[in-house]
Amino acid sequence: DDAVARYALGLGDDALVLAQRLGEWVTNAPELEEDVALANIGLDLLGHARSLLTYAGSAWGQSEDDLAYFRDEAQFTNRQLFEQPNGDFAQTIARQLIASAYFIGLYRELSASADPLLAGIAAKALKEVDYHLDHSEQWLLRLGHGTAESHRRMQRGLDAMWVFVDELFTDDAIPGDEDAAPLAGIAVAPSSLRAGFDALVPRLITQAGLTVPTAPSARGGGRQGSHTEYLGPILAEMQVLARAHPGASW
Amino acid sequence: DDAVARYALGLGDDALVLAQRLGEWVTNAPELEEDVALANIGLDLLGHARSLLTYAGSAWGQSEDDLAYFRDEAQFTNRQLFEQPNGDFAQTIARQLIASAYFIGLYRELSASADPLLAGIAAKALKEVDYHLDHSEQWLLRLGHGTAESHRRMQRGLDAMWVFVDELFTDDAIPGDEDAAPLAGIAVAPSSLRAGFDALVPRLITQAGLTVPTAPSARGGGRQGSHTEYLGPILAEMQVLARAHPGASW
Amino acid sequence: MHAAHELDDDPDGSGQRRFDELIATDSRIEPSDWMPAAYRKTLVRQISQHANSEIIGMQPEGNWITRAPSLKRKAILMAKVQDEAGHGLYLYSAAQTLGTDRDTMFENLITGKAKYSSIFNYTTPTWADMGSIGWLVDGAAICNQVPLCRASYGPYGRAMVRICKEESFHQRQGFEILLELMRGTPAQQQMAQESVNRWYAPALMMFGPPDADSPNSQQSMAWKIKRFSNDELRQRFVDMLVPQAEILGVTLPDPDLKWNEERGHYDFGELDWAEFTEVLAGRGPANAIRVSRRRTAHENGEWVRAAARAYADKQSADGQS
Amino acid sequence: MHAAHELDDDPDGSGQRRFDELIATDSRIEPSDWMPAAYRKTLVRQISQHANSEIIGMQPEGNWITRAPSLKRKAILMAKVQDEAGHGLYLYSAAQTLGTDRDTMFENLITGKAKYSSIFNYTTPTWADMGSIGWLVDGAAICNQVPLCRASYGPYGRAMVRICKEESFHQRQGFEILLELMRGTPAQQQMAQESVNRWYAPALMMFGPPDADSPNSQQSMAWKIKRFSNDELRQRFVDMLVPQAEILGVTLPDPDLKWNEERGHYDFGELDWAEFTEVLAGRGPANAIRVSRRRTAHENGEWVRAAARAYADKQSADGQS
Repeated sequence: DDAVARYALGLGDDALVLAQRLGEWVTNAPELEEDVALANIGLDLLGHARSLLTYAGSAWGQSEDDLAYFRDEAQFTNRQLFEQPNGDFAQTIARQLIASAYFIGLYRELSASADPLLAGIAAKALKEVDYHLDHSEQWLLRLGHGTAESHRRMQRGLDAMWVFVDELFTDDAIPGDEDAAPLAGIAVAPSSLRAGFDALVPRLITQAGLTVPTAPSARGGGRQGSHTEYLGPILAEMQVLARAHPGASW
Repeated sequence: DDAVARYALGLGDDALVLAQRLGEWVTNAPELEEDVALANIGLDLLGHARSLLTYAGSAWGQSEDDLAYFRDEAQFTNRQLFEQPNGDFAQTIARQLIASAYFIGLYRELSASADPLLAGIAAKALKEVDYHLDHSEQWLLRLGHGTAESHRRMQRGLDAMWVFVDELFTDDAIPGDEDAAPLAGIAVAPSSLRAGFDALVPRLITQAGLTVPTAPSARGGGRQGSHTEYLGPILAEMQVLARAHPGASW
Repeated sequence: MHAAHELDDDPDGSGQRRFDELIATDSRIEPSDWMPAAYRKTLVRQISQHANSEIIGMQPEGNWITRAPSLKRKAILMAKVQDEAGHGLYLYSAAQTLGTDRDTMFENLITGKAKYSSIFNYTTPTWADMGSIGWLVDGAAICNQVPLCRASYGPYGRAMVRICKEESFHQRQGFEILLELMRGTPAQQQMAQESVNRWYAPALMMFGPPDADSPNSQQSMAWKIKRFSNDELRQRFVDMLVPQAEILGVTLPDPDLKWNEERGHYDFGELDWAEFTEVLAGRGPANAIRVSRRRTAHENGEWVRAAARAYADKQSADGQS
Repeated sequence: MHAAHELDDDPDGSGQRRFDELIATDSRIEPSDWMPAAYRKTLVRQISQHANSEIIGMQPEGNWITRAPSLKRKAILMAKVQDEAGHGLYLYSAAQTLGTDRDTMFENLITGKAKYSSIFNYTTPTWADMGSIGWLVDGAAICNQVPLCRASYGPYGRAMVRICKEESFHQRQGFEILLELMRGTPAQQQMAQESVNRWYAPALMMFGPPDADSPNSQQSMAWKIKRFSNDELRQRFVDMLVPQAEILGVTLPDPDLKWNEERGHYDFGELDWAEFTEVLAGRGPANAIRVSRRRTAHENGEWVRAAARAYADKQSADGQS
């Protein structure tokens, strides 16, 4: 089913691009434990991406690698949060906090999907993103309450990433399914996840002594292939070797 | 002449890779004047690279773009200093200080080359690199004598870049010209530039209140296509678009 | 400080009379001349916004410096972005002659208090956008700016003369990028057309809202800061674009675009002003990253500027001792 | 602190007698047991060097995480590099049981005082190097490390059991990378062979200098920290590699390599020990970037660790109040 495939593709792209960003941290983290933790989270996300892209590709006769390595920027349908740069550690934590809280809601609902494959992927992912949120939450507290510098950086990181929150919960983000009917019971309407997010994340931010940002949202449009200028260079690096050897297997 | 072409290629690659690094600073510099200054230096170097690659390519029926965009990492013959990451501003200044002092000696000698084209390129470049050195020198003083933090960073930058100095003056770096005879009078023997560098740069470092580093040298081998792990990602980004459209003209 | 000129600094009205006379005779107001506070304020706002636009405008193009597909284009692009930084600095200098210091203007930019041209809140996903920005965005900027070379305030007019020269060079380069693409492979042609589709309407909106909805324009025209209305400039721009688009072979994305024999101008369709308002309100494709990127650069560079200040202080202390 | 055990802590020689007996009966020495100062020192040096090697060894492979040519390989590579960080932490813990704290060991690493395996001073210019590192470098490491699982010091031996399990997994993955390349396109085959050409000799040198030139080995063998000589292990490794190379279809770059019926082993050519010494002395292809990269990460992360410390302090202060 093409609509289901495109739905899975969007979710897969979210996970893939974020995993790629987390991979950039490896060997550069503030301490070895964080090399391990960020790689772990990245690996989990990469696993979700592979399941989702494989499922999406099955509708089109394409492999996960066809989709990951041979699409251009405008064909990537990840939401913009996930392509944002790592920045400093605080910005990475801010991005991960938002992402993990979003994923928890998403995968909880999706694990009840009428599509058994999506439901299975979601159920497995749910356990993992739960740990991811815990990791971000711990660092949010440490950085928020730690030193004046860490507090300033954590707030700055939240401010920078918060503008990408609204896009996560925008319903027009299910491509080709504008009236939402065909995927009812299969896909999760992003807007239905907003309340859960709002009940959780602002509270965590406040507990860390930080302020919930209020800047206007970015326009979004990632699901339609609109991206900030940060995605192009990610793909250049990610795809360089695969594209240098078209048709090769690895 | 193949040997002259390979000589020009090496010099061209040095300039090209450093120009690419400096291009990364644009829109990210500590103040607007430095956006301008670093872009200026990068532009000059890009100009040198274009002249040198065009000249090299003329021996092989290849354009500057064939050489810049369609060679792989192992075929790039830049010395390793030039591919080192920008790091913080101090590391960039350290790299540029070493590079500019080296270029001044090189282009001064090369402007007397028996090869009129190389001599012409060198004579024009010489005026420009003189200004580049002045820029690095000013910042070396400011950062060396500025604050405790800037002093520490400047020293760290020098330490990190200094290990790539010896390679600049290694004679085996003229590929295919191991006995140095065929290019006598045309190419400049790198080792002949060492004394000039040593008479200049350590003095500048000392005047800035900093210490001339003494760590063992990196092995080098850039002229033979051996690179540190920083070159691959530079090329991935630089070449991505050109390679996506083979045969296209821009 | 020029602030001394303001408010109660013209008790006998002679300053105002001389100012009115200079304006009436198309002469130039210079920094040392008396000028109305509102004139000064309008100019500071306009010049600093223009400077900010140049600075933020570096980003959508800077995005392609490392990926430019030929060395020639890379060089042209680096030079262009560098020119924009230069324009920013040059305009800040002009604004400083009105008594507003650069640090304040820049601070207002990176804290989101000051405006910059909304057009730079669009993104540049493809190389063809380097062409569209040059051809359409710089083209529109030139239409706006050429009359400003005769702006009544001297330092501003003179800054604009220099800037316009470079801008028209940039516009030609943008046109050439698109021309090369349109003469290239089908993929290149498609890239060019897709990019023009995205940039055309936003470029037309750069002239600002229709005259009927542009309250500030009247006073600016009376002061001879502005010389033509938004709609006049927009018409001039469209008239200029159409034949150029024909040479390029690109289609301008407006089904209502056609020659009006009677008016001697091209008619064109309604613009989507709701979109304009959205972007202006901070919900454009790139608002979220533009200011924060420059602010990050500025914050990361704080230790560098601190070192430069400390060194300068030491130098001047040495000079005195 | 275990330092209390040292020097004058065994006046009646009973500690030494028990230690000798444990060694003689192939039993395990545990942290609370008395041990000779030199034994402790040897172990700390060896374990911390091993930990450092794992940590620095993340870099040549980390280099390809963002560019891995398939998602499966990307996942395997990320998991592997993460394992290496885990090994580093695990080994630091083992060394800490000997009374040397982790911060000191890590500080020694990033200030260049402590050693790590020279093999990680080679670079990884191609993807095939991910195969060669797995097959050759991890392969050599396993030959070295399997006997260490029986090392006389308990925490070290137990750490090695876990590490060896993961390493042999890594080695198989490396072999698979090369196998896939050798079954692939001509360009892939060439990439694999070129990489094996670069890594083969350095991998053989990982066992250390010939026995005749390895002064520390004797004591380590007597203490049953080390169980086989450098040359014995090297021979074992070569004997293992040759049939695997045949399966892969790669040529091992040694013209003197051939089966010796009489010895029941492969003969192989002289290694270039001058090269080994060069790399050890800091003049390998990547010495210059390895330590400085980790140090930069550490320095950039100082504010993060400071925040974590401050938060922990506040938490424990709250707990006490």
